[in-house]
Amino acid sequence: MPQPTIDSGDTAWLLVSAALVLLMTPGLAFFYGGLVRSKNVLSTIMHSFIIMGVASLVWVLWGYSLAFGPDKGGFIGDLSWFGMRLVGAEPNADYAATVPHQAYMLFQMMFAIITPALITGAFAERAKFSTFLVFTVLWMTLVYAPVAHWVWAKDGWLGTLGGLGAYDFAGGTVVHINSGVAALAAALLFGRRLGYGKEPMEPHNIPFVVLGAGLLWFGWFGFNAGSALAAGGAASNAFLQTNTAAAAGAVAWTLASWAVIGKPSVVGAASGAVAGLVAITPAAGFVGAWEATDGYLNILPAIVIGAVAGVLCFGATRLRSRLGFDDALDVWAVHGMGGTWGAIATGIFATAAVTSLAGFQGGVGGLIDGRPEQLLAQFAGVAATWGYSFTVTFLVLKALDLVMGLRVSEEEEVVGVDVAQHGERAYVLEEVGVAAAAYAVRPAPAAQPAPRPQLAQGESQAASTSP
Amino acid sequence: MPQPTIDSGDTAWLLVSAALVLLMTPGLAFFYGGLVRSKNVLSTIMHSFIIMGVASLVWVLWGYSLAFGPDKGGFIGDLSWFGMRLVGAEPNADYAATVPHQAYMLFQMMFAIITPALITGAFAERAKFSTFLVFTVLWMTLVYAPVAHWVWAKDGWLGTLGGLGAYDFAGGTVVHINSGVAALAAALLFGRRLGYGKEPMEPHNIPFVVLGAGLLWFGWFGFNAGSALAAGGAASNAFLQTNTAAAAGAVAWTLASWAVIGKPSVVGAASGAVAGLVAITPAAGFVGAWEATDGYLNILPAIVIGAVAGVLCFGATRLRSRLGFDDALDVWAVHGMGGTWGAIATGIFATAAVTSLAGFQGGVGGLIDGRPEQLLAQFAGVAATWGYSFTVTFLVLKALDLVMGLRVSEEEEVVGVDVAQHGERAYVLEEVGVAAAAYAVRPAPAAQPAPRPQLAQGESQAASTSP
Amino acid sequence: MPQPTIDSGDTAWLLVSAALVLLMTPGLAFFYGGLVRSKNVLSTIMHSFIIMGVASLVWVLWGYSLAFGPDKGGFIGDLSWFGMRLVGAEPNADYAATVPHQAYMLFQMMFAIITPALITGAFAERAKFSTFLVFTVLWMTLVYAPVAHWVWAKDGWLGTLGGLGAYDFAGGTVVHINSGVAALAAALLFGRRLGYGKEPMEPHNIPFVVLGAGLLWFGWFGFNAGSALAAGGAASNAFLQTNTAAAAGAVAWTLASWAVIGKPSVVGAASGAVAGLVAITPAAGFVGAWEATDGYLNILPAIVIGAVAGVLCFGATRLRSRLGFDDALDVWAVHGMGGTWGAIATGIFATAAVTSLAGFQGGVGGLIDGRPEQLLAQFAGVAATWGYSFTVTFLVLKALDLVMGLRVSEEEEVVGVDVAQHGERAYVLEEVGVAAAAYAVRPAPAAQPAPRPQLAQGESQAASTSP
Amino acid sequence: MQKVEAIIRPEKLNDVKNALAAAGFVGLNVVNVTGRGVQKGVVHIGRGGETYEVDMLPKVKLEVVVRDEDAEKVVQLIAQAARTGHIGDGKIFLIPVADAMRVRTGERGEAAL
Amino acid sequence: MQKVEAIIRPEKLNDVKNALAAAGFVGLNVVNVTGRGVQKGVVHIGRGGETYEVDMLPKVKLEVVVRDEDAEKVVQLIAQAARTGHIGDGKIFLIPVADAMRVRTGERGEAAL
Amino acid sequence: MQKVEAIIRPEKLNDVKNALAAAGFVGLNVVNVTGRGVQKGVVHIGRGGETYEVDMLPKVKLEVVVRDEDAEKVVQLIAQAARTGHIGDGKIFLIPVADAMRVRTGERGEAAL
Ligand SMILES: Nc1ncnc2c1ncn2[C@@H]1O[C@H](COP(=O)(O)OP(=O)(O)O)[C@@H](O)[C@H]1O
Ligand SMILES: Nc1ncnc2c1ncn2[C@@H]1O[C@H](COP(=O)(O)OP(=O)(O)O)[C@@H](O)[C@H]1O
Ligand SMILES: Nc1ncnc2c1ncn2[C@@H]1O[C@H](COP(=O)(O)OP(=O)(O)O)[C@@H](O)[C@H]1O
Repeated sequence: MPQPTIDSGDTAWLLVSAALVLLMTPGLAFFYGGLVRSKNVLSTIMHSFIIMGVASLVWVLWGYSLAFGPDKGGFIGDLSWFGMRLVGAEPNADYAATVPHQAYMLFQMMFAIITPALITGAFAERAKFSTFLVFTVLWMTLVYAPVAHWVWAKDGWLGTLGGLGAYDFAGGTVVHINSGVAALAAALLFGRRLGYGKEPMEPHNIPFVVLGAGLLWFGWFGFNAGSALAAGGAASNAFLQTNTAAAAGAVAWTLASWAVIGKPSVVGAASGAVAGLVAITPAAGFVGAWEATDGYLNILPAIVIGAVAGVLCFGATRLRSRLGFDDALDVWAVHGMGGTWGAIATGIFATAAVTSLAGFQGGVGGLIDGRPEQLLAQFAGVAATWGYSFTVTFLVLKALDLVMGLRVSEEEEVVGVDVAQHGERAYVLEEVGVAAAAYAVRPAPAAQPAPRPQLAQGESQAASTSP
Repeated sequence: MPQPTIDSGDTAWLLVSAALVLLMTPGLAFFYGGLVRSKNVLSTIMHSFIIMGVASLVWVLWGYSLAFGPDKGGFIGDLSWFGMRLVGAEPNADYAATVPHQAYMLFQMMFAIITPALITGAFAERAKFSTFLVFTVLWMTLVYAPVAHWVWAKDGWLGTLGGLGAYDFAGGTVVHINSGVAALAAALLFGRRLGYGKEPMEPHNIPFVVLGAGLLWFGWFGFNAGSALAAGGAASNAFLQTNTAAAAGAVAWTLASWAVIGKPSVVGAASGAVAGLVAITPAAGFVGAWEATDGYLNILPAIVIGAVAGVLCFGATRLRSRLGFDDALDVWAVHGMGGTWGAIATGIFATAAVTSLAGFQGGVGGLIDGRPEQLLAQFAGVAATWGYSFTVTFLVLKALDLVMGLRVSEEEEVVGVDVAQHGERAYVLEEVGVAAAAYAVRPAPAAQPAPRPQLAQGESQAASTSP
Repeated sequence: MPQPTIDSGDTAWLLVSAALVLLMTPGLAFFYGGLVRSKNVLSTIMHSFIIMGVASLVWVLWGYSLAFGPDKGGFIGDLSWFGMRLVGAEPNADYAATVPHQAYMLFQMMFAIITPALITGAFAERAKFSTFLVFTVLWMTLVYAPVAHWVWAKDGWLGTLGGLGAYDFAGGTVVHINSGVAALAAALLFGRRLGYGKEPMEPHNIPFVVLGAGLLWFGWFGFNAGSALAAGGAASNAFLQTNTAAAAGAVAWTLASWAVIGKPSVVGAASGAVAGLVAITPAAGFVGAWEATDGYLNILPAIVIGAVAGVLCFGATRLRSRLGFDDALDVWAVHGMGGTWGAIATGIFATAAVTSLAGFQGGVGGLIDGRPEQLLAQFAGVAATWGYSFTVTFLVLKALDLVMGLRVSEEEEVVGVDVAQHGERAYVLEEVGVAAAAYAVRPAPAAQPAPRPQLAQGESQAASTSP
Repeated sequence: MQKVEAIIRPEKLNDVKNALAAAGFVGLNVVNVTGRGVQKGVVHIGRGGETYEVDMLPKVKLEVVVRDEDAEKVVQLIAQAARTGHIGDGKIFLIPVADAMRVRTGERGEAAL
Repeated sequence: MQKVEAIIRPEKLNDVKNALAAAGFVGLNVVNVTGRGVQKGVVHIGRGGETYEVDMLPKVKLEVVVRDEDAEKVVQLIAQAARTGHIGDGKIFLIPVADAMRVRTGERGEAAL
Repeated sequence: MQKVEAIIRPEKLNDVKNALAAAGFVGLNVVNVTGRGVQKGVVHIGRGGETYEVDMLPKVKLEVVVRDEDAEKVVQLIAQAARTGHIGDGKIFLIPVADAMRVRTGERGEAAL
């Protein structure tokens, strides 16, 4: 392990990466906000935005200490880092030897923010705001912190720092399976939206969906390439895998929707990019070389991981629609299933050459490197996360249902959660409908400069106010 | 002072930070643009956007020289750096010893852009565009450049590089009090919008408000952590304080609105995040450790600063509403009052340990470190900025009122500033109203791929064009 | 040439720059998407978004190898880097000695994404999606890869690494002239939109246009300052030139529209910023000092380049409108003409001092440095790109027209490409029109907390659902 | 002929449409209106605590032109499907129509419906 | 009964609404329309200098159904509140209504108003 | 007087407007409506493959109040300009108007048109 001294380039990279991951949460707010109906867009955006507040506070108070603090039996950390005690400017060589400990903690914070925000897609358009806030605090404490500890903390029972050796480079298990499976539990307990399956629940603003997907793609470079914790070859490789899988996912879902439903869907392209990004997350630092480092197929694993994710998550969305449970924004289908595929794919495609570049465990590959046993570690990670996340999320929500109630009243749901829970409405746009068809267009005037256009000739629209 | 050589990590960090701060101005354009009525959204966005042009030019021509150039009596710089003369690739060790002088100048430029943009919230929905342009140039020259000089320039009378020693890490005084107080003067001189207090002036696009707040939060990492001017412990600490105060501010304003007006407001959450960010700005590099560096309450100052800012600025907004002056987007309440609280809080919570990390003045703390005298320096900074900014802004606007007129005509105000001043309207959306209720939804079809959906069966909507 | 070892600061900077340039494509999606009519916004956004997928895949498979791989006669690379073979973690000293080869390749990838995305503005609102996809793959292979090779690859016939010595710092020729001229060919072959010149084709969402321009401006720092390939003086200088030209362009187009058509246009300000950015792209690393490095006019070249671009591209837009060809979003006028001006301006304003800072060719200046012959190299670059791009684009599109057809049917064009080609519509906003005028506003209540507002007193809007 | 103008709750539109179609009345128009009646509105809250009180609520206006003899039937169909029994259910008006034309064919009178 | 249809300036809507309410006429509907008359429109400007000239302007259409004897009073109330004396003030039309129904209760005729 | 209410295809609005203006009928109102008739709607597709089938389509409703003797002429002008011969061309209705007022001047009856 290198002598812990701060490297300014690595620190710059990690701080930028933390900022990029933070931006993913507003990105998610728009991705999700565009998918709901206009009467619920504020409530949906608010879920993500207020989590930036709540989860940040939980993290700096007790969350980081529970997740990464001194180990208790491989399962969880203790509270000795409560309130940022002992988290200072010096590097913590257990986690990142060339950056301040605070920078590592900040980078991790951003993951702890977006994970509960991902879950909110399951109960969009019907959740009670107060219950949602309590749920977020409980879930971070009881689900996120332990699972992060298992996988990433020193001596966590599942990960590579003294555990089973399950690979999760940037959060396929901790972030995506974890949130996707919690979303499944939430969708079952919240029940369907009023009118589900009968009334149309069409996305109200698809440009917002694409804006969100664009910001997510951008921020994901911090998520995955930042997870190299240093600015060098490992980060560059992770960046390359990330972008390639996103590209393959976007193209694959688009083509799949074209083949199956007859048109290449824009929401599908955005969703496919996210699916590809989800699936590459655990793998980004471990895959890259199919056969040899000079092979013509070096880039194939990332393409396969992304393309399969695009098709698989599209199929899972359709399956969810047919099973009839109302995971409103398909968190399970995209993050749960995409994350599961990514975890398994990491066990298949990891190669020793890339893995050692990432500095993890000195270079152990997966199935294609002749180590099928890595798949076992991956399955263990998947199974443990599915089981734990589903069970604890279910129990927490069940309890909250009894104590506070999960959903808004039917009346509030009809009116819309924005007005009902927040007293605000998203848009006050003036009527501009027919006007667009009521124009006469003229080409640009020729030589002489046009006279300054007036509001009107002779008379004005607003004469009433200037008597 | 270290030997001036360029460090690539520090340079990367400062350039990225400059880019992040630049992005805050489009972020502000959307934060403000969403808050106004739809007939004035373009004009509001244009205020911020064109300032990116105008202020950049002023800065590279004379602004930077006046603010940071060789000192004239502690009050202002001279013109020897006009047009980027002597501002080159070598570091200027007075300001930042490990990055090119141009990088430091660029980083400062972004602050000089956003500060006048902040003011525009005061006179939104009624300002004459030509007068606004002239005002911006004058204000940067007569108000921004001197105040920046006092606080941050070598030998400025107020700051830590040879002055009184008032702490302003990243612009609580120079940016926030300065713009907030200028906004107060502007609100008084522009007068109320037509119909103010009688007609509803509801935000027309709250998702835009949240988009803006998200971009501001993201960019603020550059603003505050970039102000460490190097990628290391001080930047990490400033980043942590910044995020924590933003979180606390968002949560606090949300809870305050819930308690006082009965619903947790989404606009409130966004505003609260900004309030927390404003207040932590002067403090970010100076606070961090409440008692000892290993204390369980290390993170408390940032939480207190942010939470108090959230509640205080919410209160100030209500106070402004009751006092009845029309600071349309509450620049005074959020930036003026939030900045003032931040300046004072810096005097309370600064600790020697963190301050020396930032390399400022070799480690002098504030009240909780047993140095109440630091509060005096802070009060001096607050008072000087309030007095100078209010007076000069008032005089400049008064003169412009006489020479050019401040406001559009009543007629133009009724029609909307977008059409009246810019000849454009923001949105041309087709009527889609009832259509949403006119749908029949079908679940995803089962096994066999659906037939390619056609525009219509048998007949098409647009038959008229293909005879 | 320095010994190739990885510098973490340079790597951090280049990876961040790559991420910034990636973000420009969603930015472009919104810049373009806001300019079209609402019935075509999704299709327009989709063009850019799906190119992020398609172009990424083309690039990692064969594009990068063709463009930068071992030279074939100065015209194109071979396929020895197919699928990322030999593109690994070690630096490639021919291109960038201090960063992993993959990081350089990734940075270049982002240019290869945005260039075909720029072209899509020419055929917006009428292109067949399937044909567009095939066109993108062919164009990247047959036009982009060769031109990039000529200019930037080792031994390319046109550039500074063993060629004619034409200066193109960050893509004025390769990206902007190339896409702008291809757009001209496309506009001629696609023909006019139905109703062009008779029906209004007003931008449907100008805030989106400004959002796009803001993201482009932000991302362009990566584009230009990243092209220094290291975090130091050259990057800082390029950053400064970039920002200054953007500012000058925004101000110039705004003033030009004010003078000529009577109002300062918001779309004009956004377009002007882009025009300035386009023009400074080839010059950013070569210009900076007008006379001497301590001159008062150091910043003048960037101002001149940006301001002339703003006026020139505004004029070109009007010229295009009068010539009557339907380059729908004026790609030729802004990128073709702006890029051409930038290439020439680079030959005029390049100075040896700045050029050697950039490490290119050890310091050779242009006209103002007494080397008019540099202008010849610039003209050669312009002429070659115009000729090649126009011819090959024209032939490719002509062939596609015969094989697949370029345009949607008239019927689909009337209905809108979103519904017709993608089966989706952008917005489902509830009717909120008159409601805005139907309000009674009350100032903030005084001391006592207001009672929790209810949906209604006595009776509720949605009573029907809770019998 | 009569024009039946029904102002109803937006959330009842689907039920009404279906009831009419089931009884053979397919042709109709819908337009968004904002109505004021006995019913009270929604309150929105501003940042500084201002309240925006809507005294008008979104409604939907349905227009069906029918033969005189069908008018009463259509009124009853609409009323049944739209009724909740709470304030705000809306109104139905009958307006005489002098003539009609189907644009496509030029047919006039009741044949045009 | 008569339906009073008034096409007025949008910025006058509040005044008219208040005047009607003060005189006891609470029930009404409003809908956004776009109207053409003597009044000229606004000019928008495109990037390439194209001008988009609106020959129609946003108006608001108010509909109030009243008893025959109240019709003239309502017309006068609206006209007074909506008048500016400039071109573009709008028009008021009176349209006979054959019958009315309150959906909630099934009341008919004038009792339904 | 008669109110001519024409429900037409949105893309035909400009032609109709121009035809009316050419014949001297400048004053009119337009409102967006959503109509159901014989014509079938557009299908949108959800992420999970749900289809949203619109059974109503956007139409435009034109209202022109004219003197009784001009009514037929206006009906013919509109029908000619709006006709495509395909299903979905729309309908025109004639509704009696009892009186009119020009708000600006207070003129009544046909003088107000
Ligand atoms: N006199 C009227 N003329 C036209 N529309 C009316 C009239 N009175 C009521 N309405 C419409 O009917 C709607 C419902 O009326 P309201 O009085 O609230 O309920 P109810 O019909 O149950 O008494 C109103 O929102 C308005 O749109
Ligand atoms: N014949 C008509 N039928 C229906 N609506 C009309 C008619 N003439 C005018 N209008 C409506 O009245 C509005 C005002 O008319 P205009 O002629 O501009 O003003 P004024 O009433 O002052 O003469 C128009 O915008 C249009 O909405
Ligand atoms: N009975 C009716 N009452 C009111 N509007 C109707 C009626 N029937 C049809 N419409 C309107 O006319 C439009 C066109 O009708 P449709 O039957 O599709 O075409 P066509 O007129 O060619 O038979 C519909 O979309 C609807 O807006």
